Amino acid sequence: MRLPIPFRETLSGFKSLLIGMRITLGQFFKPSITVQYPRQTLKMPARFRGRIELIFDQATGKSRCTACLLCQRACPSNCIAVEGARTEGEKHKHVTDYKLDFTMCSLCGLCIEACPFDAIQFTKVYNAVSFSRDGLNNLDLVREIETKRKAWLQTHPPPAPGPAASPAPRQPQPEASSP
Amino acid sequence: MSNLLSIEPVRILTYLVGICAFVGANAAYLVLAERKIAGRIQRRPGPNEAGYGGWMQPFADVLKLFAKQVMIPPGTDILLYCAAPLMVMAPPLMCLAVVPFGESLVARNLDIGLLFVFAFGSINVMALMLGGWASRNKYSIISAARVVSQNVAYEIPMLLVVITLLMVAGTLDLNELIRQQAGGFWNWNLLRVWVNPLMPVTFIIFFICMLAETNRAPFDMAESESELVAGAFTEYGGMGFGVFFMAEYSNIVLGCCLGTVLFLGGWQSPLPLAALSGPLWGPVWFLLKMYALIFTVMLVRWTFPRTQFYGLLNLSWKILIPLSLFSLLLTGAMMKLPLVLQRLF
Amino acid sequence: MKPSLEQLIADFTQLIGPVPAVPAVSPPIAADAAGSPAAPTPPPPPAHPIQKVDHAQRGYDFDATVAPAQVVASSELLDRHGFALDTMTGVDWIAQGEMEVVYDFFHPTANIRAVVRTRVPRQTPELPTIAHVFPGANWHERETHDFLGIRFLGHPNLTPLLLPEDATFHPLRKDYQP
Amino acid sequence: MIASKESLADGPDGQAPQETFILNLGPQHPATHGVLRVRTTMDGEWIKRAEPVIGYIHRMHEKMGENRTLAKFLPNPSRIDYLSAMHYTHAFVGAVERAAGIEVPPRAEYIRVITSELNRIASHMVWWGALLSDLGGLTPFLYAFDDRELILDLLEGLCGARLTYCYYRFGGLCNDVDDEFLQGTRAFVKHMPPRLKMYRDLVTDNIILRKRLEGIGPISAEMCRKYGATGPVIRGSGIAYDVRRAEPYSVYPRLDFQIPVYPECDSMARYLVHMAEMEQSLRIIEQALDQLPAGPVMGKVPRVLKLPPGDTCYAVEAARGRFMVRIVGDGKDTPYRVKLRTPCFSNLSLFEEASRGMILPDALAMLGSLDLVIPDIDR
Repeated sequence: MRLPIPFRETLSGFKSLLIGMRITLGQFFKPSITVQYPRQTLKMPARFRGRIELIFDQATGKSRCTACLLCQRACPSNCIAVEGARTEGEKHKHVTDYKLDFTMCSLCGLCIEACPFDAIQFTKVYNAVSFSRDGLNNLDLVREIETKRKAWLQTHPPPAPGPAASPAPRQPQPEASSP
Repeated sequence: MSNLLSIEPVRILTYLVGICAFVGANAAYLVLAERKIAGRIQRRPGPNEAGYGGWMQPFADVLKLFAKQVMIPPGTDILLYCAAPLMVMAPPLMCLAVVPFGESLVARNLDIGLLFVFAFGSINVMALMLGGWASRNKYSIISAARVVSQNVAYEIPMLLVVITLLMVAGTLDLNELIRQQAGGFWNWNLLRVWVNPLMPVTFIIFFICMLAETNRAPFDMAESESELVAGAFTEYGGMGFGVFFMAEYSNIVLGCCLGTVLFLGGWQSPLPLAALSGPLWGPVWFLLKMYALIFTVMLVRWTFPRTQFYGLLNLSWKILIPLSLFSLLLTGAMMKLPLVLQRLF
Repeated sequence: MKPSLEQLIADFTQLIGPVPAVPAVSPPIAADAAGSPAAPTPPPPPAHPIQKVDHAQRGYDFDATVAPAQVVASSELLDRHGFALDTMTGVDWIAQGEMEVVYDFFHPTANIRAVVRTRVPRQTPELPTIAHVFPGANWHERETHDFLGIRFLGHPNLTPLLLPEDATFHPLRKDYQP
Repeated sequence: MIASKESLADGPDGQAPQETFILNLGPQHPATHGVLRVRTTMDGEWIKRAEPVIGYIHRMHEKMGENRTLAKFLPNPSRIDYLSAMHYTHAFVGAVERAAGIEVPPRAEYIRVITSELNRIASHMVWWGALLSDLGGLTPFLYAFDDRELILDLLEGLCGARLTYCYYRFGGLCNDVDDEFLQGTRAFVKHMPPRLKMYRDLVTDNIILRKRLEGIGPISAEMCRKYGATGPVIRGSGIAYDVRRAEPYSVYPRLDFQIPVYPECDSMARYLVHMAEMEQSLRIIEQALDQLPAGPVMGKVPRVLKLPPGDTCYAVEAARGRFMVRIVGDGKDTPYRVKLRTPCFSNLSLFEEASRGMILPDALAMLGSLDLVIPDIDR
């Protein structure tokens, strides 16, 4: 028996409502899938683009940055300011000041692609916050390197002052990455 | 104890405090329950920071609402603006006075209890209208207009359904209505198909009307937050909004109480076992049934999108009213059928 | 109705007339990378104002350069052929003292992309509106007016659309100083 | 207290008709998703005129394009429509590649298609959830975001960002896909069909939703053409216009997929187009994964990229319709002019005409079905 259309519509409509309620009821009994953020955290993937940092070279205890300014030039937001100095007898300059204005950074990664020495990388910091603008707009990346160097010096005592004092740490590093 | 309660002022005071506490606790914790249920449905834990598992959340909410400045927007009708939250809160409190939670657990067992409930229940809409109108906000006024036409439209099928039940029961006394549903769940009005084969449909109509009367989703025209910002409550802040919010849940409690009384056998146990019935079991059954209905209300809220306003009126005038009228006529016919048959043969 | 490219060219040839209406104007078409000094120099003018273009190289199939007065007629022509207004934009050729207005059209079914361009002097950048032909041009013309200050005569409501209501500057002009 | 309707009417210079009033929807209204403002002239709940007022987050990307080198503009297209960032980057990168004649290796093109289609699904999911929350159903939003999270995780593992990917480069991609991504994508393609069925049961078949959308907000094919509406809007009006077929780009000609078309012209048709497109995108991803060739992901690109004189267009089918970049070069490494043709701009421009005479909730349902992203309109 075919019911008149309004009845059929009402019945099928009511059935669709019941199906919907069955689905939500089914979801009701499933476990929750959210991460309780401050207590649980997610692991950031390897390619995660956080803010940039200078790579601390474990072999030399220094940054690989030569202050070539390519990252500064590649940056669309002009948020990188690098300064370098040359010490006597070295082929490249070394970085003396690397300031990052993180308030302007768009995390595009062009600076890292531009770097010919692999001297910068993304951190996995996803929750960079600060109480004031000053906490983020003038990040001193060189100071971070120096902090790491202090810890590094604990495990890598400087070689005894001898004839090969200063060039010694540089020996293991191959110069292959120079352009 | 029973002596003390038989003194009228003491009795009234006791029940006054009891009902206020019941409504207050329910309103506070139903908000939390709703948020928890919504969370579960959406696969998240819901509020879980305040207190263990979030059970302190209502206190935090209320504290926040109390701490807010009472803002009366310029250009409002102050008297109406302030009266609206009170008017929306008062009817459910009044109505609960006649709702029997147990056979003897009722504040005032009126023999016109049902009439009383519906008389006070329809004040609710006026409060929302006043609130919307007095706020001097365009969204609020649209919302107020919607609420009035919605509540008028849904009052009719609801009353038709109740008249159907009255014809079957022959009494307006809520306790008497429940007593008639004794003897197992198949005797509940919900399943009394030998009285009227459309009884389950009648219950669904009642449920839908109850949703609409309490302005619950999918019929939440009063608030309809994605269209009218917050509808009639747009200009209310702090505890003014809090009272509206509490009233919404009190109305749900009242509506579900009524549904329990009228269709689900009130405090009657679902199985006619002596061990499961008695003065202590009564409230347990009543509350179980009531909270099951409230859960359904919340499940509906978190499943469906909001109906379109004209679709909502169409539903009432074109489907629910004819159906409930038909059910009414059918009940009448079925009641008279034995008499007719008797006379014929 | 699916127009063919040939038909379109024929119709436009008829519209523009036997003599190219804007002989002096040179749309930036041909690829002449060698002679481009620092100043934006447009390439030499093409042989004919109506051109068939390789879609794989340019992203459109048909390119017509018309006089400012013929803009409405050509948009009506494209409307008759069932084209839809894709977008319109302006380019400020400050070295030539001209503004170019480019109308982009796509066809919903025939897979033809047509471009109609015209040039107006930079001092009096005025063009007739096509908002009555394509209502969608209303916003595009307002936007072009916002950015480049090209006035569309007969436009119903040439007020700033994307810029603030009281904006009097035109940021895409090459001499715009913020 | 409002004594009469007159005091509600505050039209321009007091000339508003007595029986109407002006209702300001937005810029902070729950249904306008962002900072769209619609100035509606209402007669009761009936809309006499709804005029979108845009430009609240105008950022002048086109000027930025003129001021920066091509490579420096690369992060910008993602910010125009943050929900379909892959498509927008694709269009910009494609325009530069077309102008400069750069060859893109096939593997890169396939990966572009895979990531673009993943992005399209993610974008449609946001739209789906947002539309439903416009209509008052909040739960589907969470379900959609649950599934979208899988896509975002995949893309985050691939390029490190969840929203503004900046993954394509002139001539290829910034890095190759890894096995984790490929397996994850295959798992996702298997995961989705039951979820789409769940979406259908929960929402699409729901009588309330159908009543909300069916016959609401009709946009005729002619109106689409006159306003240049594209994407799901034009396909919901019965015209099978899809840039992937009309102006084939990348490797789409090699893939087999259908263009969902519904001739009803109403909001439900646009809804169904979106839902069917998710299925088609899954099909495309599956095929592209099967056909994925080996090889490099970066073509030969000159060290300093210069645009030859002349203008070049490149259009893609973004999640919301036709996105086109018109780039005018003058032989330098900065473009002379960048024009961004965004779909939402055209799709919204017809709202004023289409919404005339509707009631407010219907107009908001239609606004939701147009699938607007406000930064995309304002640029």
